[in-house]
Amino acid sequence: MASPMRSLAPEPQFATLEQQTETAQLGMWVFIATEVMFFGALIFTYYIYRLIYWEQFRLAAADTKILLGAINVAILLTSSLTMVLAVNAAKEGRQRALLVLLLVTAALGFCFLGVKGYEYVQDYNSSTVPSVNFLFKSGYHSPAELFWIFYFIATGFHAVHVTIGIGAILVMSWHARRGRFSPNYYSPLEVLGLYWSFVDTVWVFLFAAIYPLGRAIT
Amino acid sequence: MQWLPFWPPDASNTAASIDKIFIGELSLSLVILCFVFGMMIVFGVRYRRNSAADRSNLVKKTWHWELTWTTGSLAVFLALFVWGANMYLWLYEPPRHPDLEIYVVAKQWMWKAEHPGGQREINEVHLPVDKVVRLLLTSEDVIHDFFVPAFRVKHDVLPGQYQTLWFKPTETGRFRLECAQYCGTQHAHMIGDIVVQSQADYARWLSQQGVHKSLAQQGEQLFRSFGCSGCHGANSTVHAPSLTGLYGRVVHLQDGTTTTADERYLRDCILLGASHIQVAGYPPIMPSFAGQIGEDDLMKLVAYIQSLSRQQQASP
Amino acid sequence: MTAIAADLPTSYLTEEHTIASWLLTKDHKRIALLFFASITFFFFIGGIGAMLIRLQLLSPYGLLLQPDMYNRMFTMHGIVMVWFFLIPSIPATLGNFLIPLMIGAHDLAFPRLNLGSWYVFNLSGLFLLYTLFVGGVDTGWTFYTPYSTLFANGHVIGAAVAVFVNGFSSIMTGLNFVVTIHRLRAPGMTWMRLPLFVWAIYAVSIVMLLATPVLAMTLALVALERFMGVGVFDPALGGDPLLFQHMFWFYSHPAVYIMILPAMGVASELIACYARRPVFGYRGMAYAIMGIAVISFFVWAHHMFTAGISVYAAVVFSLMTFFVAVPSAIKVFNWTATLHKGRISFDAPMIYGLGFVGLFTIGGLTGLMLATLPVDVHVHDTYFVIAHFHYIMVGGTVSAFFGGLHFWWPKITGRRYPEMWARGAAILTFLGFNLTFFPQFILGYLGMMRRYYAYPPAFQEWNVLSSAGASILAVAYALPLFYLGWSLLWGERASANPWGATGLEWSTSSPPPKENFARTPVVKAAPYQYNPEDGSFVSQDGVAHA
Amino acid sequence: MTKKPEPILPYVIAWLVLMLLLGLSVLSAYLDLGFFHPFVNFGIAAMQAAIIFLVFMRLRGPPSLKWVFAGGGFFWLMFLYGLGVIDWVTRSGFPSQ
Repeated sequence: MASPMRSLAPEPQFATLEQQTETAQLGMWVFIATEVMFFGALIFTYYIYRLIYWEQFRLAAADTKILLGAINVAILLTSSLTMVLAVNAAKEGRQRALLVLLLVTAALGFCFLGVKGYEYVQDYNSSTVPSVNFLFKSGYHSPAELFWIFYFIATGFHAVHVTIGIGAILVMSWHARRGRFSPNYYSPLEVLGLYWSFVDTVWVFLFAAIYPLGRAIT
Repeated sequence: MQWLPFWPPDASNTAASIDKIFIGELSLSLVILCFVFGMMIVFGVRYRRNSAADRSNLVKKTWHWELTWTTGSLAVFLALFVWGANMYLWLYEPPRHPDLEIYVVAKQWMWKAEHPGGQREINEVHLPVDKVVRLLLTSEDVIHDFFVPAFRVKHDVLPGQYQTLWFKPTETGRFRLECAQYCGTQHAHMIGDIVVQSQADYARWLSQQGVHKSLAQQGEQLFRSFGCSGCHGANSTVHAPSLTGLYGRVVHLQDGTTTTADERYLRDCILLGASHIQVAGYPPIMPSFAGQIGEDDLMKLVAYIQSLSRQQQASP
Repeated sequence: MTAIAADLPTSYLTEEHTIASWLLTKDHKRIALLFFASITFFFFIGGIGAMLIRLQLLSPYGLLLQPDMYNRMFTMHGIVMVWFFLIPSIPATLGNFLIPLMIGAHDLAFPRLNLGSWYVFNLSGLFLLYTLFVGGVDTGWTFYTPYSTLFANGHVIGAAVAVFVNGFSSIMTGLNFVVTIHRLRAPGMTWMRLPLFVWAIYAVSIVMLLATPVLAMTLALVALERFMGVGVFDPALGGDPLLFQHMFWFYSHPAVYIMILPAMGVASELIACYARRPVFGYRGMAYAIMGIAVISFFVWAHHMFTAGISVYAAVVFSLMTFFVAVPSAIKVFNWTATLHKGRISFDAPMIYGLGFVGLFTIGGLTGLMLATLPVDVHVHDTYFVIAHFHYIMVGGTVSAFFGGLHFWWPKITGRRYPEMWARGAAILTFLGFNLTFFPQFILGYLGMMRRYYAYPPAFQEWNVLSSAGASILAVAYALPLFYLGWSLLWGERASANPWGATGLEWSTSSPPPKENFARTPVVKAAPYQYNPEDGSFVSQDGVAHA
Repeated sequence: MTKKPEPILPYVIAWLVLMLLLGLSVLSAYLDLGFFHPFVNFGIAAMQAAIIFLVFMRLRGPPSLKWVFAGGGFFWLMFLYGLGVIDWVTRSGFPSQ
């Protein structure tokens, strides 16, 4: 969002710095509403197909790597925690803690992408990548492929969002290192924190949609 | 309405009904349009800038006026809705026992029609007058749309699904058949003729086509060559449901739900097999025939299974 | 433009003269002009497509263009006109220029985002032009699957990317407006004192925010399916083509209201000002705008009555469609009632405004016929539908756009336009439009299909009439380019408030200074405080004018 | 200028609860809940989302208007889901399951 990097005076269209900060936050919330619609539309396709291909979706979902998916939820939830603590550190003027927490958040983001990549490799090895090496296993029928298409598109779009978030966090870390933020001015961090936690929320919903559809105990 | 230079011919029972509601709305629209334009002109002249008309006592409380035209239009709209919805349900709910069933397969860019007797035609459909006709429609590639302006009916034709449409031609003659859903380069040439003949002419036409096997008989042949009869046949030892009398019946599925065995159900059973549709009380051994049977042959199989029910009705 | 404005008093136009001061500006007024340049370009690109279509249809045998070329032409016409002209037309130009002025703010909340929106818009335009250069796309603007994903032979991915990126521009602009209208209103500018134009832009922005992401996802799925060869809409896998249609229309029906709502806002401003009378039922008008915006989301499947959806779903959506017609009807009756006991002058913007009401009424009434299920079964995908939505989008939106452009022209440029020429163009627009599109209603009921490059010879008379009308319309749309251009150089200087209108935008100089207002205005009055008895009025900052 | 440090504890508690819910979600994968499976899965996800929104994203606090937008997206999705699904549940057999 557009927020001044240098001066502590509000931009001309705002009366006070506080109004500017709140407006920036509101802008991010509006953006989050659009993101909800974006991912919501994707999950709509899932919802309809799961409704009509109930059994095929359950079968296909049983072949996803639930352990890796759950580890990724844990990683992102933790990164959400470190992100909000980073914002608090900025608010309280603890510059060093701010920098460390931001870097930890970015590192967790990288971990997420790493685990996701490893999971993709596993998926490739078990021949479940549509249009690359998809194999109809026993019990699989064409709708099972629909599930896997959804899986790759949804996790792919989410990974793009995570990557953008990591980039933004690294930029903010650089600014934090140069001492840009102070208890009077940390609005960009707060806005970024909203985005990061929202990306985390998306993964929580995708996890629920993809992994635990009912699988036999092995 | 045929005397109007811009009125399409109406040649079916559906056309007359739809014309009626359209003319009703047209008249209503004209009244509203005259009212709005009339008011605009009257006010425009009377209250033009230089006129000396009285402008005191401007309406301050506007809400009762607004309430009037809100409730007024709502009432009119609801009436139109009920009239329309009622007719639509009649229009799009095909009769259970039509006089004639025609099987139509659309592909880029032609219409293929098959008569129950096995007669086939391309871009032309011969029909007898005054008989209730039901169409079973599907597409081999993209979405098409079966539209006969003279009958005022259309329905999209989707790949991978069966759609139905019905009407009763009331006039003999040649009527245009058009594809109404954009389907590619030659979309404008995906047209044909509906030839409505007197019942005697239609019977004569059918007999001149040199066809020896009815659609159901051709389907029976396929039934054997695809190996369906191995399990579903009368002498089979495999525990598979008998298909006699299946069409039109209610089927109980493994998951406790029920469904009617219509054309769509038969199609899905053949293509998806037991993994998808699991009939209660039978082992899940039905294989999937997806990718092995073309739409034409599928229609024949469906026609055969339908005929098994008709025979049963004929000899109870 | 810089040279022209050189002798004007200091204003946003004369503040700086470098090219960089335009291309890197954060001033909403300059960004509005940048948008204006972009959409004018695309309007004429789309217009060329329309002309070629009408030329082709002069003859029933399709002599001008090959079928494949014709298909690409109407697709291009649709995509350009919908996403690159109509959707940004009023919001991104007049809305951008006027929203801060009308609510008494110095700028939008996020000026950088606003500039970014223009760049993203142009980027998407470049994608589209690239797609057109390498051969175009032949799916129709609706991108129906499985034709678009598996069978089309045009550059579907390029077009989908263009529209996807274009969506970001919509979202950025909409987000900016929503936040601005919430947070930056001048002291005293309560919600019930907002001009109806602001209400309309607010409603539109909400619709943009909630609908556009769904389109983005839908087209992303189409592009991915085309790229990978498999996808969620593939019938061979059990995918349902109707799912695509549901998602597409969930955006594209509200998008129709993205196009028409701002036009309603403009028309309300015009009619109140030139009738010199408060808008009849201001509250009802504001609620009707919001009502239309909300209900517009519940009606999408009325584009699919014949598509094979469940008949019960069709009945529900038909009912919803009749509901959305109620607030539209309220608006038409209120505009008409606003003329009652007014002090009406027929300046060019008023002619456009009244033309808007008339054409919108015809479009709305035929919309009722389309909402009626059995009638839609007959006329769906025929020229009846084409005529209906052109009455709304071209007769409605474009008329209002031109009306608004003339109305605020003195404010934007500081110059008056030649009144007689403008009236001529306005009347010509109304006549040419009706001649073009009214015959298409008849053609549609006769059974002439849309997207046919050749048609039965019996339909030729009506088609020739329509094409004749289109040539008149082309002249009417090209005329303003000349006389408005002329007025930039030689037009009479405009005063701050040449029409005697009440909005805050008229309380600052014409053209406004860069910071909009010398000091933040304080709002003391409701909008449209005109008194038709003696022609006096009270502007929104509380100043009474004789 | 340093403000009074905000306590960390509420955030850590929220994090612990989130982890617990994650455990529940994984556990539910191995139960046979039949028709209710998606309700359980998405119910847990909705609880997690609510905690993230309220605690990590500080939904409480000014400007209160953000409630409207935070909920608005989800609320609006209900119309897509609710009206959209009417078609499939009442369509005569696509596919006839």
